Amino acid sequence: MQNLNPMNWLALQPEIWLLAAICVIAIADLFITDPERRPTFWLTQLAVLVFSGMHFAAFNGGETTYAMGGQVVTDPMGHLLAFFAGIAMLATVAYARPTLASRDMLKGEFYVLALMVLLGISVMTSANSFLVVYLGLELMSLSLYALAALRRDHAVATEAAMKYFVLGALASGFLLYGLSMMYGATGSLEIPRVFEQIATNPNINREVLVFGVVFVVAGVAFKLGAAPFHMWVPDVYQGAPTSVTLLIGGAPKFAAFAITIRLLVEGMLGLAVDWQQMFIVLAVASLVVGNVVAIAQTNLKRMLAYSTIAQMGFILLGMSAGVVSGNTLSAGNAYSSSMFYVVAYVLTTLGTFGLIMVLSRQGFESEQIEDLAGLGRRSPWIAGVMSIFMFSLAGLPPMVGFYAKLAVLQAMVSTNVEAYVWLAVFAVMMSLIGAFYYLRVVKVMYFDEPKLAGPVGQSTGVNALLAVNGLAVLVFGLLPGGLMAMCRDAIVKALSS
Amino acid sequence: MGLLSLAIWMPIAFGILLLAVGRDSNPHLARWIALVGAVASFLVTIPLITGFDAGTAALQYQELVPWIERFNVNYHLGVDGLSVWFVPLTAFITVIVVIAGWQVITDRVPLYLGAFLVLSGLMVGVFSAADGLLFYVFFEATLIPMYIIIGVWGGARRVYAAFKFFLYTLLGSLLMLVAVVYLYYQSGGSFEIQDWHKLPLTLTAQTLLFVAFFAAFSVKVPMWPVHTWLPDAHVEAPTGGSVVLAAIMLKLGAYGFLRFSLPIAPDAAREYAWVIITLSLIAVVYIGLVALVQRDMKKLVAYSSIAHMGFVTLGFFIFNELGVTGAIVQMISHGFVSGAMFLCIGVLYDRVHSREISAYGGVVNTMPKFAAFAVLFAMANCGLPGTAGFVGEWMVILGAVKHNFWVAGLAATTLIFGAAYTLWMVKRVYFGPVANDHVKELQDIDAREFLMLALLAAAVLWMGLYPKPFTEVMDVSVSELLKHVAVSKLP
Amino acid sequence: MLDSLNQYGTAALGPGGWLVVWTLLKIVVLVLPLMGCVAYLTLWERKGIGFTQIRLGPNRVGPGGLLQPIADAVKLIFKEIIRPSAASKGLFFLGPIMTITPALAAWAVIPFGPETVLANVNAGLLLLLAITSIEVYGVIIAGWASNSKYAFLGALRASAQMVSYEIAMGFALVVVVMVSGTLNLGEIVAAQGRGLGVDNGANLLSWNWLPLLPIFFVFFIAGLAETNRAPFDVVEGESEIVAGHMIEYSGMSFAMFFLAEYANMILVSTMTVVLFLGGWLPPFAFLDFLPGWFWLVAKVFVVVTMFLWVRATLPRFRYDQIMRLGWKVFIPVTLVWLVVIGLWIQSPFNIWK
Amino acid sequence: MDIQAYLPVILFVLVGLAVGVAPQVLGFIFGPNRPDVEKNSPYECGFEAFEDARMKFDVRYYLVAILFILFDLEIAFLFPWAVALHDIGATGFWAMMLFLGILVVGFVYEWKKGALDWD
Amino acid sequence: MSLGPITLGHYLSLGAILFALSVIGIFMNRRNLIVLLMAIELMLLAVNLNFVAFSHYLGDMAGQIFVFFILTVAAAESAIGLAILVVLFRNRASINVEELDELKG
Repeated sequence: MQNLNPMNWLALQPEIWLLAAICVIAIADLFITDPERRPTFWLTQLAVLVFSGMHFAAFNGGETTYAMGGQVVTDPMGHLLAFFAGIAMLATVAYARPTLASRDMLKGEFYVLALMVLLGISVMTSANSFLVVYLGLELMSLSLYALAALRRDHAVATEAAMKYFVLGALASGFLLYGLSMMYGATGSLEIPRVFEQIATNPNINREVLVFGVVFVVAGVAFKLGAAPFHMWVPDVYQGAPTSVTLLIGGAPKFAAFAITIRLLVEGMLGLAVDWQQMFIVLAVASLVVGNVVAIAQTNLKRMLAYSTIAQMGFILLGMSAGVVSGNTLSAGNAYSSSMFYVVAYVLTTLGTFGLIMVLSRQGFESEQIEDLAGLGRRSPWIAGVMSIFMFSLAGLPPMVGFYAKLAVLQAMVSTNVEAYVWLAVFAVMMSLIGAFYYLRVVKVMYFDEPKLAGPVGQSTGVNALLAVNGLAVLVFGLLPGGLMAMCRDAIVKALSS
Repeated sequence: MGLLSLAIWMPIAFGILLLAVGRDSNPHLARWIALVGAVASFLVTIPLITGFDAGTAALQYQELVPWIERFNVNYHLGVDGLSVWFVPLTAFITVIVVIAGWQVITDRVPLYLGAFLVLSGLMVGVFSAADGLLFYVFFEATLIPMYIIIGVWGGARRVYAAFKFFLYTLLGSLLMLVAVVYLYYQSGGSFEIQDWHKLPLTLTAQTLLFVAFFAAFSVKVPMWPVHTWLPDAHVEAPTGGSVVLAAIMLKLGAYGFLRFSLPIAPDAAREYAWVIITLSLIAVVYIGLVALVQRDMKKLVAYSSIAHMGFVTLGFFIFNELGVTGAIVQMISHGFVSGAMFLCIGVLYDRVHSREISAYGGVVNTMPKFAAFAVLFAMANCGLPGTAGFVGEWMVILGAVKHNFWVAGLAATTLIFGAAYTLWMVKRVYFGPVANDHVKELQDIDAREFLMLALLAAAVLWMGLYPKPFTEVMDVSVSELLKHVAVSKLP
Repeated sequence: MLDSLNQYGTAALGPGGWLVVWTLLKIVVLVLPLMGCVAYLTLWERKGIGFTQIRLGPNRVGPGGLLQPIADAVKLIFKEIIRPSAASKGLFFLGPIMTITPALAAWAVIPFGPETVLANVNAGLLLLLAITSIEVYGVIIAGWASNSKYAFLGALRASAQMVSYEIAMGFALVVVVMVSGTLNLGEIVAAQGRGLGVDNGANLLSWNWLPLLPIFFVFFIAGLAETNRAPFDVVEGESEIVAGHMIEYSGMSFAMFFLAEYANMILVSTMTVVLFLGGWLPPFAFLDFLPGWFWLVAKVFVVVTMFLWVRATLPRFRYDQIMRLGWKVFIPVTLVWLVVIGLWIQSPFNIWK
Repeated sequence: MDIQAYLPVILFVLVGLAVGVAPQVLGFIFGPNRPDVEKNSPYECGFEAFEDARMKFDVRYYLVAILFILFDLEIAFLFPWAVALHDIGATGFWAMMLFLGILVVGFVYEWKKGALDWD
Repeated sequence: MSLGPITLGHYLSLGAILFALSVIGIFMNRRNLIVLLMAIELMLLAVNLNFVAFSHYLGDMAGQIFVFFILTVAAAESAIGLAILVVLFRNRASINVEELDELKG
């Protein structure tokens, strides 16, 4: 019972607010008659905005506190990730609205489930126990499964939802199995105690630990969508309605990163040697598979899915450079580079999928790469923004994607281990292949003649958001310092606590 | 805001302004904005030369602002004798390009001119960056506008050419990125190029770094055998694109050798100089021969560019003052001359829509003024004394003689080949009887074309007759560089 | 006598073996009367409904029809068991077994007196809930295996109805557990033997039914629905789907369903008594000279008779009415009462300390 | 935990199975066995049975099943709480009220959505 | 014949076997989606077995609490799985795994 006492509800203010908001919105939506669901939309945005604001304020506070009897930790890293996730959700929901309206998907459920996804993410970012990680993960995943099937009359979408569900559940199973092994070996579900046990207990059964860590890594890799656990990514990205693809490809990446940090770094840093090797294998596989297969794609969403796999490879590379030859000094460096990469990636991904939605119309999805033909002529603004995104994903300066790659490369080279340097060379070579298919998109937009006539675009609001998103990619590219410092700050504080 | 910043950001700002306010329906506005921007940007660069202190090898006009504190990256600008001339050269060529595209480009004018202005600013940035990462950022960023320029306004195989251009150059520069990061780490967290110069490195490290930088810069120069993107890019690019490509972009690679390869990895540079020299000679001789058999004028000039750039790299790696100075002068002069050559081809192409040599003949009869310019530039291209082309080539050959007679001998063949392919082309295109109806109907150049050709001609002649302003600013820097390279950096 | 028997058995079979045999004996001792009760419950039902409708009911076999159940049993044994050609054979016979087994096995945890219980387990209530939940499988299997449309529809309806009311029942049980603070059925009864009512001799006022009155009703009605008794017997509604999941069954196989239904009725009645009506406790202090089992049996008899009374009185509900009652009335009612009881326990007026 | 206390339960299950099996076996032994096609065909209002009986059925049955699973698990959470209610004090009580509150939100939601309607 | 007491190893082995079975069930199953859902449930049960065994062995209640939550989540998961299945069936009139092939590349 002694654990029940320090509940520290205040530390969970944002989550409680969000939960309350979900309840209110879910019920309120039932009584809203507006066919466009404007009140729901604005309430959702308000909820997310307040949520993000709370997290940002807490991040600035910079304190690390424990709540719920040590089940939950609120530290700057968690706040920052949750804040980013909130911003991503804000953009996602805003992008999605016009598209949903024209696809008969404009239901309150979309908003409520999106909020639940955000809540799940937020729970994960502040998890301090395996149990909380799992609950957050499932809250997010289950909501995403449901969202993927939101378009009920669409055979492809439901097929994608089914695949997502089965493989996602499989991933959870793997993760859980691994966690059960960790629990058995260390005797605790609380992450700091697991860490302590691994570090200090000489009698600990290392076979069980390593066995467990294999499954944990596999589960995390599934969730991240790293090869060879990537099978769901292309199908889901392509099959799900674009608005949902955006939800899947955006904010949840922060959560995947968060649980990687929480489980593997905060919990199992003592096993870093083991899981880093796995990460390297995963990263190499992801880079190869993602980049090579993406070339052959004609569907834009599918191509972006493979590109995501490749990008995950980079994130994993950054994570794998944390502890090399027993030296943990570079860990903060490595993990913050990965974190920055995630931020940069999500920022860009939001834009690309948002843009696909802007281009689509009733009965026309604009999913094929060819559908972008001549966009540079039809709508120079949108084409320009898309080019920025593509160049950013390709890792070209001065877009933010470049600095992300730079940070990861820097982390790898600074291990001062030859193998890592060669790995860095390999990674940049792979990103060359990547550049090819990103360039192809730009080519189609600018070099090809339009197949469809007339200007494109939806409401001015979404276009403005798109412009802001593109500018953000550019501005964070020109001035990445602040963002990088934030990530670094967050990771260092998370590691030191 | 310092002069250099102004030189970088002014064209970029004008470019963005163009992209933002330009309408395809009102190209004239775009043209005037571009012209104003280009001229203003050029004017800004003039004080750089006039105020330059030739007595020191240190960086001048320095600006230092912290940029990414997390990685200790600074927005650090500065030029020395090696780089100072390229800044006005870039701005000048941009003015020419804007004028050249005045009537020719009618499709998506704001995008076209905007891309050139942005490109100009980025290239100035490459020449003036004193921070390794800043250099890289500018270096890479130039790919984007050039890709667009080739791909949108290029010829029939523009897509192929644009991709080839992009991926070839990206391949090299990505390796360079790893090298840059490696240097950052080795230097204990500094991206200052100056710090890297002083950094002791083992021979293995130097070799690997040298290879990485070589990969980046040799593609850009381009050296044989990684030159194959260049003919494609030149042939397919619009005239303005070709001009900028030949006049400035190739110099980025050569400049990289000066700034990175030589001073950072001097031991490796000396060790592997023979490789570069060999490749350069192959470029000079073999590519010269290849140029001879070209039937496409643009291709011919493209190959001639490769040969001339081979001269530049040759000059760098014979490690004497004459060679290096000559090579830099060659870079500048080639900027004027090759740009002018492409412009001439552009003038013809706009009228006849063919670049085949065989489609012309006796142009001098219908376009006397134009032919006069063209012949002048052709002379400069084959290095006739009194033109810009002569100075650099002659200095490099002299330097090479000091290094090794046979190298010099082979290098000197460029004079023969250059004369052969250039003059043969001139003969077939401009002289002789009027070949066909197209040529018969040609109109001579108008005031606009006259203006830009005249500007270039003036530059070519000035540099040929009075090269001192060009050479004197770089003397101290070059000798400082050579002194630095001569000292081993092995720990 | 029992002690000497025990000693002899332990000597003959070893402690483990004897324990098994002894337990089996106890089970048989429990099951046989139970079967008798079931048999005579059918008679009592027919008689009782007869009285309600002012007619005699069975009165030919034996004195006053007392041997009627025996006759029915004999008849059923000699009836042909039809094996429909379209059915899945194995499952077809598994269905009745799955129905009767839980109906009997649940008795293992029912207490008949303070210590008189076969398995005195802590999680008795949970076990009861678990075992009775299995029953729905029997129905489903029977409906599916028959491969007949009526059977299939009946099985669907039955299972949907049973699970729906199981929720209400579950909530009701939670409320009982809240006030008792234990899952052990014996302790739940014991807990009802304390309080203001007992102190004043009126034991029955201390039983759970009074403070949990709405829950009591919910539980009883949910019990009706769980056993598919009228008025919740649309699952076998002969006017629509003839006999639901049992339509293809005949002879002894059919008798199993029948048996299970009545065994369940008694079981639910017993649960009602144990949970709400004080189990073996006498209603008034001055009546405690009568043994506990008497009170238990008497109360169960009363409750079972109420089952019959309801059947004789009420018309059958429509299916949508049944579902509406389960989801839209019972669940809210139980939820509200759960909160009320919770608050009550938190308040200073807590009577269950 | 005394695992032996569960022995009677297991035995009772076995007895229950026996009670289920034995009468059916008896029925087979003593009952006649004279099958014919008509007798063994599915019972269907005197018509020949057409199409398979295992047909599509109303999706609301699924809905009920799903809702049942969810509610039943909530009840599973309530049981341990109810047992310990007297010990865990106000904190425990209000925590569960929070839980129930969320449950009620879900309940209201499905009610309004018509998931509980049958016509 | 004495099998000895049931140890932690036995539970873990059983858990591992169940887990392996469910993974095989997910990857090898080419016919029926329902089987897929069942395999997923089986997988979670294998994990539960592990947790309970460890919990008992360690004398720590946390593992059993975890199991409680896994059960809940599993229920929610199967609810969503079934819902998606129904929607899929309505669109495709099939729950054959092999026929889920519209998304490829």
